[in-house]
Amino acid sequence: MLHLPILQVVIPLMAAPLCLLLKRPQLVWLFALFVSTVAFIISLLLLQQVSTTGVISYELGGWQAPWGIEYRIDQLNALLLIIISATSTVVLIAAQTSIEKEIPKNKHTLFYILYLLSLTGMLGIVSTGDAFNVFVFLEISSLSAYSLIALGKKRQALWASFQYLIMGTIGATFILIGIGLMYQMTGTLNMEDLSQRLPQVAQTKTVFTAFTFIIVGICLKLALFPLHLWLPNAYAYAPSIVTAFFAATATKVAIYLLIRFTFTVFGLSFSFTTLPLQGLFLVLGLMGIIVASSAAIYQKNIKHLFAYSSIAQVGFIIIGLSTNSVMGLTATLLHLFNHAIMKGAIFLALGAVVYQIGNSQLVNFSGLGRKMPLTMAAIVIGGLSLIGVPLTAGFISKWYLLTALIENNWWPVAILILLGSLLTVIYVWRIVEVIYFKEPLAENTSVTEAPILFLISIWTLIIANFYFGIDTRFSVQLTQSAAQSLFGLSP
Amino acid sequence: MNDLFAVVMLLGIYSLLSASFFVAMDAVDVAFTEAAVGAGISTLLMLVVITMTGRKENTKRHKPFLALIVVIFTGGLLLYGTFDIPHFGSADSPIHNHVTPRYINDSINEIGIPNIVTSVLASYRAFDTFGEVVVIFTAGIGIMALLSVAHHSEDNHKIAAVNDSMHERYLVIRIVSKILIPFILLFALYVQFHGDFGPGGGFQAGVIFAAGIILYSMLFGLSITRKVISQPFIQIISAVGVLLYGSVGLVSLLQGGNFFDYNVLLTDPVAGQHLGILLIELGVGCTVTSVMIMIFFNFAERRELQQHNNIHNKDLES
Amino acid sequence: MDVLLEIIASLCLFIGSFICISGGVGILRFPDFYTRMHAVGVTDTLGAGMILIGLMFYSPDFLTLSKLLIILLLTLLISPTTSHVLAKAAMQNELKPKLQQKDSDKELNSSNYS
Amino acid sequence: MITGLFNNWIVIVLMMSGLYIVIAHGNLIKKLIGLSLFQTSVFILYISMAKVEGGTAPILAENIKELSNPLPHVLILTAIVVGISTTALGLALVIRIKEAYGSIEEEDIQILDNLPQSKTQKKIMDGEQ
Repeated sequence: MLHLPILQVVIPLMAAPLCLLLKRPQLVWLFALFVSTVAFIISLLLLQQVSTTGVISYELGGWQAPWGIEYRIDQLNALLLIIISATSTVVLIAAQTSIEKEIPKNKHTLFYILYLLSLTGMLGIVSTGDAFNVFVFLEISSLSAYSLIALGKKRQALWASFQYLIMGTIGATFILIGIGLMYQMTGTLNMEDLSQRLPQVAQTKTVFTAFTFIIVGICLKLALFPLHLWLPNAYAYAPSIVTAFFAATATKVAIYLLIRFTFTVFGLSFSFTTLPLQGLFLVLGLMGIIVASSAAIYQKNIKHLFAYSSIAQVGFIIIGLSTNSVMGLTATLLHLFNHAIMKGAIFLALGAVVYQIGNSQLVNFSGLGRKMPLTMAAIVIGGLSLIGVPLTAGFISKWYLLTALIENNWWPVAILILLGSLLTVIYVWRIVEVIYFKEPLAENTSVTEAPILFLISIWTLIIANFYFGIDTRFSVQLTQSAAQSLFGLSP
Repeated sequence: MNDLFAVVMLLGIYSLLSASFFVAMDAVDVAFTEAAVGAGISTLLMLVVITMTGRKENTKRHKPFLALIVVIFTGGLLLYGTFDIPHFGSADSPIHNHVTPRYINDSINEIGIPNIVTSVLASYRAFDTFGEVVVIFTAGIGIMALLSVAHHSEDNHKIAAVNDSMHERYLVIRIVSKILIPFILLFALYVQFHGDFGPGGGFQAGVIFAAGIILYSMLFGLSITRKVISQPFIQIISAVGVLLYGSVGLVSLLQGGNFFDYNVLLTDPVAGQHLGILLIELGVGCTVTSVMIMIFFNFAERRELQQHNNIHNKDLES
Repeated sequence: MDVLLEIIASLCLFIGSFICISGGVGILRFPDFYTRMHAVGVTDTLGAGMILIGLMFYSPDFLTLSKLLIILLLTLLISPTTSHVLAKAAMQNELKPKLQQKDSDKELNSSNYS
Repeated sequence: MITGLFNNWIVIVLMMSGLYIVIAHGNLIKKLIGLSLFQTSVFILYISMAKVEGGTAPILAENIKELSNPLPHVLILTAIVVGISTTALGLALVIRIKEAYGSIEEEDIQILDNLPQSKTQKKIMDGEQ
C-alpha cells in the first residue's frame, strides 16, 4: 500500500520494454490490457487511500522533498489517474480488432509499446509533485503521441504529426523556460516548496514572465482556441484507437497542469488578482466554443467534426475555471470526467465504422443506422451527451457550469453558452439525419454490425455515461471535495 | 542561406561553441554531452537526412510578418522578465542558497562520490534520469515504428564485391579508423566507469560508443555491421537497459526502502549508493548506445532502400 | 632549469600560434578550395602539435602530461586523414582546382584533365 | 547593473532567432534546425544561471571552496537528451514525408493535401446528386 503512487507509474513503464521481449502481437495485447487494468485498480486504491488519509506524499529515493523528487497525490490527482487509466483500459479492449486493419502487421508490437509509454507519460505528469519532472514526463507522452499519430494510414497523418511535433516542442520549451525563470527566483523545483516561496517574489517581473510562459506552453498542448490549429488534423488522421485514447485523456492532462500551476503553484491570489487571467480565459473560452462549434458544422469528415467539437468542449472547461469559484471549478472537473467518457465512446464508435467501411466521411454514414444499430446508437447518445440532454452525463456538468455562472451573475455568458449548445445540436443533428434518414450507399449495403470487442468497450462507456448522468453521488462528491481542497477549504 | 548542408554544419559549429561556453561556465558534464550530441550525433543524423531529401531550400518565406510579430512579442516579454533576475555570477541569488547547499555540503557523506553532478543525477533526482532514459527509448521505438523496413537477406558475394570496391576508394580513412575505433570504444568505457570522479557517465559513454560503431558501419557498409549487431539484438539491449534501471528501483522496493533508495541495497548505505549508481549508469549506457545505433541503422536502411528503388525505377524507364 | 623550461615552452607556444595564424591568413587569401585546405591542413597539424608540446612543458604532473601526449598522437593521426578525406570528397564532386588562369586557361585546363 | 543581465539578453536574441526560423521557414529540415537552436539557447540560459563568481566545476576536491551550482547542470543533461530525441523523431518524420509527398517544403505539402480533398469533394457532390 505504501508504494502505490510509484507503482502506478512504474508498472506500465516497465511493461513497455518487456513487450519488446514478448514479440507476439496477440500476447502483447493481452499483456498491455492486463497492465492497464492493474493501473486502473491501483488508481482506485489510491483514491480510497486519499479519501481516508488525505494527501499522500511519496519521496523517491528516500530523499526529502525539495532535494529529491516527490510524488504527491491529492484528490485532483486521484481523479485524473482514474480517468486516464480507466479510458486506457476500455480503449485497449477494442485495440486488437481495430489496428488489424489500420496498421501493418509488423508494427503491432511497437504500437502497444508506444501506447503504454504514452499512458506512462500521462500518469507520470499527473502524479508528480516536481516541476521539472513534469517536463520529462510531458516529453515521454508527447514523443509517443507523435509516433502514434504518424502511424495513421493516410499520408496526411505524417504531416499532422509533424505539425504537432513542432507545436508541442515549442510548448514544452516554453514550459522549460518558465520553470527555469521560476527556479531562478526561488531556488527550488518542488511544487509545494514553490508555492511557499513564490509569494515572497510575486511582484517581480520575472515571476510574471515565468507564469505567462508556462500558461502559454500549456495552452499550446491544450489546444485552447487560438492555439488549436494542430489538433483537428492530428485527431482525424491518427489511427482510430489513438484518437479515442487521446481525445479522452490528452487535453485532460493539459488542463490538470493548468489547474495545478494556477491554483497550487502560483496560488489563487497571484493567478486571479495580479493577472487578468479570469477575463482572458473567459473570452478565449467563449470564442473557442463559438468558432470551433461553427467550424464543426461544416466538416465533411466526422472525425474532423468531433475534433472541432473537442476544441469547443475545452472552451466549456476553461470557462468553468474562469469563474474563480468552488462551483465553477467543480463544473470544470466534472466536465473533464464526463467529457472523457463521452468522447471516448464517440471516437471508439467511429473506429468501429472505420473498421467496417474504411473511412469516416459523412456521406458514407448514410443509412448506417439500420446496418450497425448499436454503434450508431452509441454515436447518437454520445452526441446527446455533448449537447447536454438530461439523463446523460453531459447534462450534469453543463448544469453545474450554468449554476456557477449564475452564481457570479454572469448572465450574458450563460446565454452564450446555451447558444454554443445550440450549435452542438446542429452538428449532432446533421449526423443523425444522415444516419437514420438516408438510404445506404451502394457500396455499403453489405455492412454489418461492429465486432463484439468493439461493442463491449463502446457500450461500457455509454453505460457509464448514463450511470454518471443519473447517479451523480460519486462524481460530484469527488470533484467537489477536490475543488474545495484546491481553494484551501477543508472538504 | 539556402544550402542546407552549410546550415547544418553551422548548427554543428554553434553546438560546439556552446559546449566550450559550458566549459567556461563550469558545466563540464553538460559540455561533454553537448559536444557529443549536438556537434556529433545530431549533425550526423541531419546530414544523413539531407542526402535523402535534397540540400536546397526554397527561399520563399512562409509567414514572415506573423513570425516577426510573435518573435518580437515573446522576446519583449522575456526582456521584460530579465530585469528582476539576480545578476550573473552573484553568489547570493536564491538558487545558490536554497536547495543546492545540501548537495554541495552533504553529498560526499550521503553518497560518497566527488562528482556532485553525478550524485544529483543518479541519486537525488534519479527519477528524472529514469524519465530521460525512457524518453530516448520512446524515440527509438517511435523511429522504428516509422522507418523500419522488412528485411531481405543479402547474399554474401554481393557484399564482398561492394566491400572490395569500397576498399579501394576509402583506403586511407579505413585504415586510420581501424586503428582508432578500438580506442574510441575504450574511451567510451572509461567515460562510463569514471563518471563518479570526473565528467562523464552513462549517457556520454553511450553516445561515444555508438559513434564508434556508426563510424565503422559508415566505412565498412551496413550489411557487415549488421552481421555483428543485428536489429533484434539492439532492440533487446535497449529494452534491457531500461529494465536494468527500473529493476534497481524495484529491488530497493523489495528491500523495504522507497523506489530508487539505494541505501538499502547493501548493508552499508554509502556502498549501496555506489552500487546503485553503477548499475543505473550501466542501464543508461546500454539504452543510449543501442538506441543511437538503432536510429542510425533505421535511417541508413531507409536510404539504401530509396537508392535501390531509384536504380530500379531508372532501369524500368530505360 | 625552470627558466630554461619556461623559455622552451613559450617558444613552442609562440611558434604554434604563429603557424595557426598563418593558416588562418591562408584560408582567407588563397584562391581556391584545394589551396585553402592545404593551408589549414598543414598548419593545423603542426601548429596544434607545437602548442600541445609547449603545454606539455608546462604540465604539473604526469597525468596531465600523458593526456596531452594522447591528444597529440590523435591529432597527428586524425588531422591529415580528415584533410585527405575532404580533398577526396571535393575531387569526387568534380570540383576543379583553379590553376593559373590567364588567356590560355581553357587549353591548359583541358590538357590537364582530359 | 547592465553587465549583470547581459548574458540573458544574448540568450534572448539566440532564442528568438531560433523561434523565427521555426515559424517563418517552410523547409521542414530548416524548421527542425530552428527548433534545436531554440532549445540549445534555453540550455545556455540555465547554465549561465548556475555560474558563481570565482567558482569551479562542481567536482569536489581538496582546497576548493566555491563551486558552481550542480542542479541546473543535471536538468540540462536531461533536457539535451530530450532535445536530441525530438530532433531524431522529427527527422524520421521528414524522411517519411519526403517519401509520401515528394517534397519537404511546407507550401508544396499544403497544396498537395488540398488537391485530393477537392477531388473527393467533387465525388461527394456527385454522389449526392
